[in-house]
Amino acid sequence: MYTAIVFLPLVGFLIAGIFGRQLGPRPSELVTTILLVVAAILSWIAFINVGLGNAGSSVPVLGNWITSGGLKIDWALRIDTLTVVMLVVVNTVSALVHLYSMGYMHEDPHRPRFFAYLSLFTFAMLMLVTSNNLVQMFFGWEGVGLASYLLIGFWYERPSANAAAIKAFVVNRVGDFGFSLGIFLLFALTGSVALDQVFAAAPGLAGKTLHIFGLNVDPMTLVCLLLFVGACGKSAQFLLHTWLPDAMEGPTPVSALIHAATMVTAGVFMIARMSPLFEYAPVALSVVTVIGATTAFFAATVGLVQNDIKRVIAYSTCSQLGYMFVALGVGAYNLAIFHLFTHAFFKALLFLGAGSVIHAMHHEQDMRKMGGLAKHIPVTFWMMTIGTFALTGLPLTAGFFSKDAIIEAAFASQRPGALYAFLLVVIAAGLTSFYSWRLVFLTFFGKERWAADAHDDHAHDHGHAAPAAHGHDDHAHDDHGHGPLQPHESPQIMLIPLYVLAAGALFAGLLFRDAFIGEGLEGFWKKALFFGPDNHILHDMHNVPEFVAHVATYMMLGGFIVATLMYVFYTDAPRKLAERHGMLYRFLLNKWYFDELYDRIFVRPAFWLGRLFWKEGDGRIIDGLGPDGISARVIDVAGRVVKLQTGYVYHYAFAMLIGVAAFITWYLLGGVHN
Amino acid sequence: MFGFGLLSGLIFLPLVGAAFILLLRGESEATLSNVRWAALLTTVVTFLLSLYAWSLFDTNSSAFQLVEEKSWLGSGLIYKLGVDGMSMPFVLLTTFLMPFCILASWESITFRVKEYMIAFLVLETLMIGVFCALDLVLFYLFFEGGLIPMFLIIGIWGGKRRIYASFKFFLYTLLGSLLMLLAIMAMYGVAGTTDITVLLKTTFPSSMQKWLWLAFFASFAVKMPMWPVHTWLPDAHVEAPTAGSVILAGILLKMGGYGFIRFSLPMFPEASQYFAPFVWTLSVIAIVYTSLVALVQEDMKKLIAYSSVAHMGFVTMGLFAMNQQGVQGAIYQMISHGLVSGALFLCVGVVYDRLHTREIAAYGGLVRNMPLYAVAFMIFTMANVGLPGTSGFVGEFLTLIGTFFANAWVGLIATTGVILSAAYALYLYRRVIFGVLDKPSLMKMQDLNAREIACLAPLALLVIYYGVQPGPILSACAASVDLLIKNYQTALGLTKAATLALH
Amino acid sequence: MEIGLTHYLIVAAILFTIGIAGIILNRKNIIIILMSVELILLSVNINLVAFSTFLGDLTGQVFSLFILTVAAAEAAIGLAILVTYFRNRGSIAVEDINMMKG
Amino acid sequence: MTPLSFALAHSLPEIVLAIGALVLLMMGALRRPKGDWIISECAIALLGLAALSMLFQVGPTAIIWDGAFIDDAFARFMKFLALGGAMVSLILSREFMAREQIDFFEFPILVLLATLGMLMLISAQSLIALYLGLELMSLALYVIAAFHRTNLRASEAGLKYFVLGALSSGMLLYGASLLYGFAGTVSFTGIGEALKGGPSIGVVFGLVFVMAGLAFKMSVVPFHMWTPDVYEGAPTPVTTFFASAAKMAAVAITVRIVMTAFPGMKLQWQQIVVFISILSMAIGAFGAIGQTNIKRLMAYSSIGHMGFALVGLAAGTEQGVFGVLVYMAIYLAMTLGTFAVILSMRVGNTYVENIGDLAGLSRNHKFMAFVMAMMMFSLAGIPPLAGFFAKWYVFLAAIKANLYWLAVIGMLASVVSAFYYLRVIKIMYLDEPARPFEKANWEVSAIVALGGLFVVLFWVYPAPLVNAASLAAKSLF
Amino acid sequence: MTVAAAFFYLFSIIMLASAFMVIAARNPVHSVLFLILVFVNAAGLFILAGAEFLAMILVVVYVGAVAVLFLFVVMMLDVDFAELKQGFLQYLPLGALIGIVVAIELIMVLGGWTAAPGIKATNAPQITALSNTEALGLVLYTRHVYFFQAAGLVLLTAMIGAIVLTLHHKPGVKRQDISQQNARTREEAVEVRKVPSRTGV
Repeated sequence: MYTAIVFLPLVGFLIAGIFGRQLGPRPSELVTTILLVVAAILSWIAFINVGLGNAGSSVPVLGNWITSGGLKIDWALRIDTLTVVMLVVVNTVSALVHLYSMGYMHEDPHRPRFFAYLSLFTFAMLMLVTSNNLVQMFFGWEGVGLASYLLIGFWYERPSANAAAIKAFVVNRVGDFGFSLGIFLLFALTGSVALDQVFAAAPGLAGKTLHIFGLNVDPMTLVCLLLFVGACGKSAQFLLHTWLPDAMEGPTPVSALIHAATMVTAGVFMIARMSPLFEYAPVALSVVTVIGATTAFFAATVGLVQNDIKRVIAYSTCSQLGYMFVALGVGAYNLAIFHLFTHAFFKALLFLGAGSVIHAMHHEQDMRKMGGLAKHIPVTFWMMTIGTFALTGLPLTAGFFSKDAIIEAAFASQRPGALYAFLLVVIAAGLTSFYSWRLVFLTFFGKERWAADAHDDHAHDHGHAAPAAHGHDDHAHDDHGHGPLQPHESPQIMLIPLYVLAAGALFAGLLFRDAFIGEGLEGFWKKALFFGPDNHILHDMHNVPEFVAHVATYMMLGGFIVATLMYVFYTDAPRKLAERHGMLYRFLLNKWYFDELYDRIFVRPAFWLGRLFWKEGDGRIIDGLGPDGISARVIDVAGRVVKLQTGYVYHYAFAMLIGVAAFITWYLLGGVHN
Repeated sequence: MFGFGLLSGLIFLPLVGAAFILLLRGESEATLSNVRWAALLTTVVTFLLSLYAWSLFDTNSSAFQLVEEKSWLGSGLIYKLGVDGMSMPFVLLTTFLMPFCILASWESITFRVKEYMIAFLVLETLMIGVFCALDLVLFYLFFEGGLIPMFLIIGIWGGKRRIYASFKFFLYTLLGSLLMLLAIMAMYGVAGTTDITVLLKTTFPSSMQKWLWLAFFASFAVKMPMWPVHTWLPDAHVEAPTAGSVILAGILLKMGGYGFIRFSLPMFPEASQYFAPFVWTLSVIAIVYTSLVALVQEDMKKLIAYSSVAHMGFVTMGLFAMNQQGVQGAIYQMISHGLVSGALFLCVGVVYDRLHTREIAAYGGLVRNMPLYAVAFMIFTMANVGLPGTSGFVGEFLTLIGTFFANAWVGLIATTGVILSAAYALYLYRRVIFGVLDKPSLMKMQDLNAREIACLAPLALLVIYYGVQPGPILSACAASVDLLIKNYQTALGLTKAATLALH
Repeated sequence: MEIGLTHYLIVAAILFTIGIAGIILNRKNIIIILMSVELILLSVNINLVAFSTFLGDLTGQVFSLFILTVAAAEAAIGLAILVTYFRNRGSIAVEDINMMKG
Repeated sequence: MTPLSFALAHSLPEIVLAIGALVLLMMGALRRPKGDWIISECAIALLGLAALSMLFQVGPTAIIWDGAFIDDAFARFMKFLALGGAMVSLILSREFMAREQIDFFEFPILVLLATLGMLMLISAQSLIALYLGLELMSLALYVIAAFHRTNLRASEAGLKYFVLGALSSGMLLYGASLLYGFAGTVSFTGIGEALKGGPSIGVVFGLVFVMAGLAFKMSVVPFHMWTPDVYEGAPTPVTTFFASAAKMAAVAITVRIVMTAFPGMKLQWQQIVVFISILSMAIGAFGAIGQTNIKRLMAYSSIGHMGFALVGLAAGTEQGVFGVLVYMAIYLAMTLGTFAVILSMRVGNTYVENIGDLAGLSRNHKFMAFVMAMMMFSLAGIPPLAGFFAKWYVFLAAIKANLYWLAVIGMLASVVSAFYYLRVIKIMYLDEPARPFEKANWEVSAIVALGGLFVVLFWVYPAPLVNAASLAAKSLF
Repeated sequence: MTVAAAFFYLFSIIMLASAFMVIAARNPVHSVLFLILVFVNAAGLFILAGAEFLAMILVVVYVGAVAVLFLFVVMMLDVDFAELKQGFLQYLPLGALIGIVVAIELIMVLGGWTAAPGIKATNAPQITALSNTEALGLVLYTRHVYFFQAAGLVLLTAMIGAIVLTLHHKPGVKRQDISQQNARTREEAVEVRKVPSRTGV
């Protein structure tokens, strides 16, 4: 069954990928979608068996992959509660996104390719979550990266999409750099990359000193930090987050699947999976906490001012991932996974909802050109609102349970950095609420700004700095033309996934809270996560003061109120505020200038260095001193040698005399040695 | 037959084909067609024969197999052939790639077809010979002899600056090899024989080892090519005809790596140990430096050529890590790179045949009317990047893990290569395949034809197959590598710990 | 002061040097060069004769005899070539003999 | 005194040539008519006969003619080469001489006499024999260099060759006189005996002068400067003869005198040999770059190759001598093959000599171009062609004698020289075709084919040459 | 100073001075004449050294033949000698320097000449036992017959060479060909015609 879960998407990919053009779009869609739905159903069964039931964990080995000396890597499926949770998340969201895409993408001529990519992604993601060793995880890790690359760049004719795709892949590679090093170091330390062996070795390594890179470091800390770099890349954490907003260049279902629900949570999953290591690396955990909190705050601030509907949600995702990392950092792995689980539902809901809006607006993504859509697309509006509720943590919705728990955990934790994390996540909660509602208000309420200047020149206000942000549809849609815009509700096939996800967003928290973080957690997780002997966070978080338990709710309300004031009643206020604090506004609008910064310190120097090495290094120095220089010198010398050959007999004779004279002088002066 | 063995047959079969082609007279289209088919047939038969040799090969043994020996030049110089786990894969790679080269040249070579095919067949003989030779002089003979056909291939059928490129290629490699020749002579002086099996058991005085090592290094480093003696490669690649590039990248570069494994490491262990940091330094410089250079290239072939240099950096680095993972990874990386870069050059050849330019800027949006091509190119690009699931990953991963073990700093810097390789490879892909198809010259470009599919599909399948199942190659060389490392450690009196030392 | 071997040798050495100098310094006339060659050969002969006498060994003189013979032949050939050259070039100036160089 | 018959038997090839030359001279003088090829054919046959006659000389080393003449395996080996070179040069000369209208009957006779001189030189065992052999060879060579007597270049070549040759024999003689004065004998072995006590500075001077004279004949730096001019100016078949047979004799006598007369002065002559070897390799490599005349290029090439051959001599060991012998044999084949191609460079009725005229040869004369390319690669020392083995053996000896720097410099020089060999190939294969050449006659084609075959397939069955050379080298020690 | 020494110095000095004049003289004819002087004085030195035969040969062959040959060629080649004389000293300094160095070195070394130890024992007839000419005659055709033959070949070569290079068969010049004359038959030499009377030929 597990094999089926993992490989059904692959089958779908192969069918759609290889025969897609022969089959035509519709059969390709159907095949992949059906296979995914089957896989999703199987995942739920697995979830019930393993998580809720007593099936226990198992590791079916599929075959050998790499064997080299002491290094032995198998293809295997590690099935435990953590895995099945991820299976459920991945397959469910994926199946829904497949379904949704059938509607969303119906105009696109390249649908077989799109669905093939989606299935490929799903397969890679499943390989990632089921891996029993770090290398297979890396396989999945890179596989999702590839799929993400392909999907972001799906509309290949858009330069911005291509750029975003490459950016996503390369930034992810930066994370992989750390991940790889982590794997190498682990192998060097333990002689294995299989999870069980590594975990078994971990306690023995704790507290030792390793001399590496000229430093004496704690091996577990170093390993965990390196792995965390990988997690940062994939999960778009602070400093490696820049690719995620740009990734919104991909079709919206992709954003929902990859850049909200599944792939970006791979980092969270990985750290949870590696909890037996992280538990022995308190310093690393602190770092995780601090980075997570920073991300949560940072992304939220940027989210405040974005105008692209998808970007707002993207920053929101980024921010929520920060929450998860905070949870991981304080040692509440189950909490992180729980938030991952709930977040998958509501964030996918939001994205798909946004997709529905965009679809309705004929691929317009700028919120400033929306407004008043609530009455045109009511279903979508309500779905979005539910998503927003869940995201902001309206009590009893999914987000409420998971997010509040994280805030509590952050407060309860005694680790260095926890207080910082607590403060930031609390503020972020307020900001989250603000920008979420801002999105809703801008999109669904107020004037119908699209009616006036639809498809008009859009670069008119605020300088609109984000270069790739406009959702102007570059690719051809013959059936739309340029007639007056009339928003229309999405077809049922797109709405059904919304319903399902909305249900999840509303009830997932309530339903599974107990299992994930409540009383039933022992029976649910069954050692899939590891809590060190000193880790009392789950206990401590129940003992937090009252105000902490409610602070998130207050923040949410605060955010909601401010947003209502600014975007419903005093609609001039945002502009004024932006003008008054121009610098701050621009700072936020430009995402803290990270892109510019990276461009300055990485991208441009890389090209500059490349050019330098090429023209100067290879061209002038190596070739200039090497082959070309030498050949030029050789030709010079040759010219001189030839000049010696004057053609005059006396010169020739003179040369002979000089030869003889030189020899006899040599022997005369040097004497005759014997 | 005549007392010669299978390997001799393998070596000389292409020559028979060449002789046959030589006998074909005339310049008519029918003759040319015959020439092409004869060449293809020869290479295919050679490949099948090598498969047969492979079936006779016992992967569990670390000894030389299929050995044959004849007297030759007298005074210790013998005609001796044999393969072990470290050379067999290369033999197969050679015979495997050759039919594709012939296929790739099917239509693009329009003049002097006969000479072209003969040059390739002779080259094949020499390449197989390199990997089979068990006598140092014989090895050198094949090693260096390859220069002649390659020089002609680049020089006659190459691009605009073919003369510069072919001269550079020839003289550069010649210089390196001649120093090696001196070392060979010196070794002969000490051991009184050039039988590799005997030399492997000979211990050279340590002061001499260093010089010998350096001399061998001069040759192999140029051949690999390692930074900073790599500059001939981009030129040679750019100017060579497609099949020439394939052979150059696919096999000729591997001779350097093979030389390291076969000679430098086992015969001069002390010197290898002594110079390992030096090699590592050059390797990581190569990885970072050439990756950056690749990033700014404007010529497709040049870009791939620079990426080859970077990938060969992984190979040298892994080799001198001197552990199972490093060395096996290096071998694997070479095989994989042979397939991948060969395939990439074939890909470039496909569009070059249509548009006759390799300028990246001349392309864009090819995916629109060449979807199959885009897929193939994507697979090989990803393999080049070292995406897990492709053969590129296994080699890169193993070399890195092995190197990290041997020296963490080297591993660290080399790992940045994975970032850079992604950058330049995808950047290339984007500029060629993606984007808007707005150049009129590109509009009428056709997707892959059957011949091109026949070229690329097997390679693509193999790249993926070896990415998922590297077992066949790894197990083939495992025993030999194991022996190599054991001998190496015995020679140095080392007992390497299984894991990093902790305090 | 008895005349010894060294006296002859020194005289021969000086003659040899003059001969060589004649070849190198002469710029205008090839015939002078041919004569210089004769001087060189003569110096050799003086050497040989002197050695022969002082060693009491006749071989030196035999050698010298053959050198004389060959030198005559050489002079003949030299002059023949010179004449041929003169017929072609119309000059025997040494500085004119540089049609081929480089 | 050895019996006359014994002496005659051991100098059979020389006698064959001497008598043959006289007979042919009579024939020529009596028959008169120009353009008669009989003399030439007879001369070729005589050379062959001389070579054949050596097959009957299988006995051990014999010193005859009162210690002036030695017949040993070394001499036989080198004589074989010299005779071969002479024979091929004569074969190649026939069409050329006829077309240039200088096919006088004296030419083959002079070649015969020169060859006779070479044989005497190779077998010389005393200073007088050396001198007479050398002069016999040289005088004939001076004449045939200027043989095209209405051609200014040829006479200039002859004149230059003569003037410098006379100077060089003067130097050689001066050195010989010093040696005689020191050792009291002119016999090589006698000198070797006398020098056992250790060299004095006077003897070293003698050595220097003798080496200078021999170096001139071998055309090594700094006694090489005549070579390019003479090679260019002389009629091509004569150049062929210079580059092939004459070199064999010069090298042979150098090796012999150094090995038999100066074994006690190894340190001294080794320095000289190393020095001139390095210079020759360098000048040979550099000088040829930029040449446009193929004969001139071959002249520089031959200077370089003599440098390489001397690397083996510098080792001063049996192995080194063996290397030199193999080198000379292979060099002979390469040179003859190359000159055969050069002699087929004929446009209409005129022979051309510019490298540029070879352009596109690969299209018009595929086979010719192929052989020429192989010759060039072989001259550059690329395996598996014969030239590689030549280098292999000499450098092997040098390395064994610990002459590492010499070997390294040699290798560098051969890279530089590869450059201009490649240029020739480039012109033939890579450049656009120029005017096509006339079809060569069958003799030239046959020589080309044989040369090509030897060069390309040497590695398949090297045993005969290697064994013979090894025997020959042994006989010197 | 003995008489022999005095003559030695006389001959030497005249010889060297003439030798210098050979290369320094402006007129080649003078050079040749000085060359003759050199040879004559060298012959004197030979006599002093006891090599009478060689001295005679030198005078006969060189003065009588070679030098005359030179003179003949100098006269034959109608060269403008005045024009030939410039630039003699152009390269003098360097050439002279090297020449002097070589000379000094030779003198230094040869001044202290010693033969190899113990080679006084000769393997040739003692000069004192026979006259010089007789002694040479004894060995020249016996022990050194090989050299003798070789020298003969050298002279033959020179002869052929000189002829082939310089002998021109100018077309249009009638030469006597004895064999042809002898080979003439009656038929080709004589034509018998019937001449009818009173008509003339």
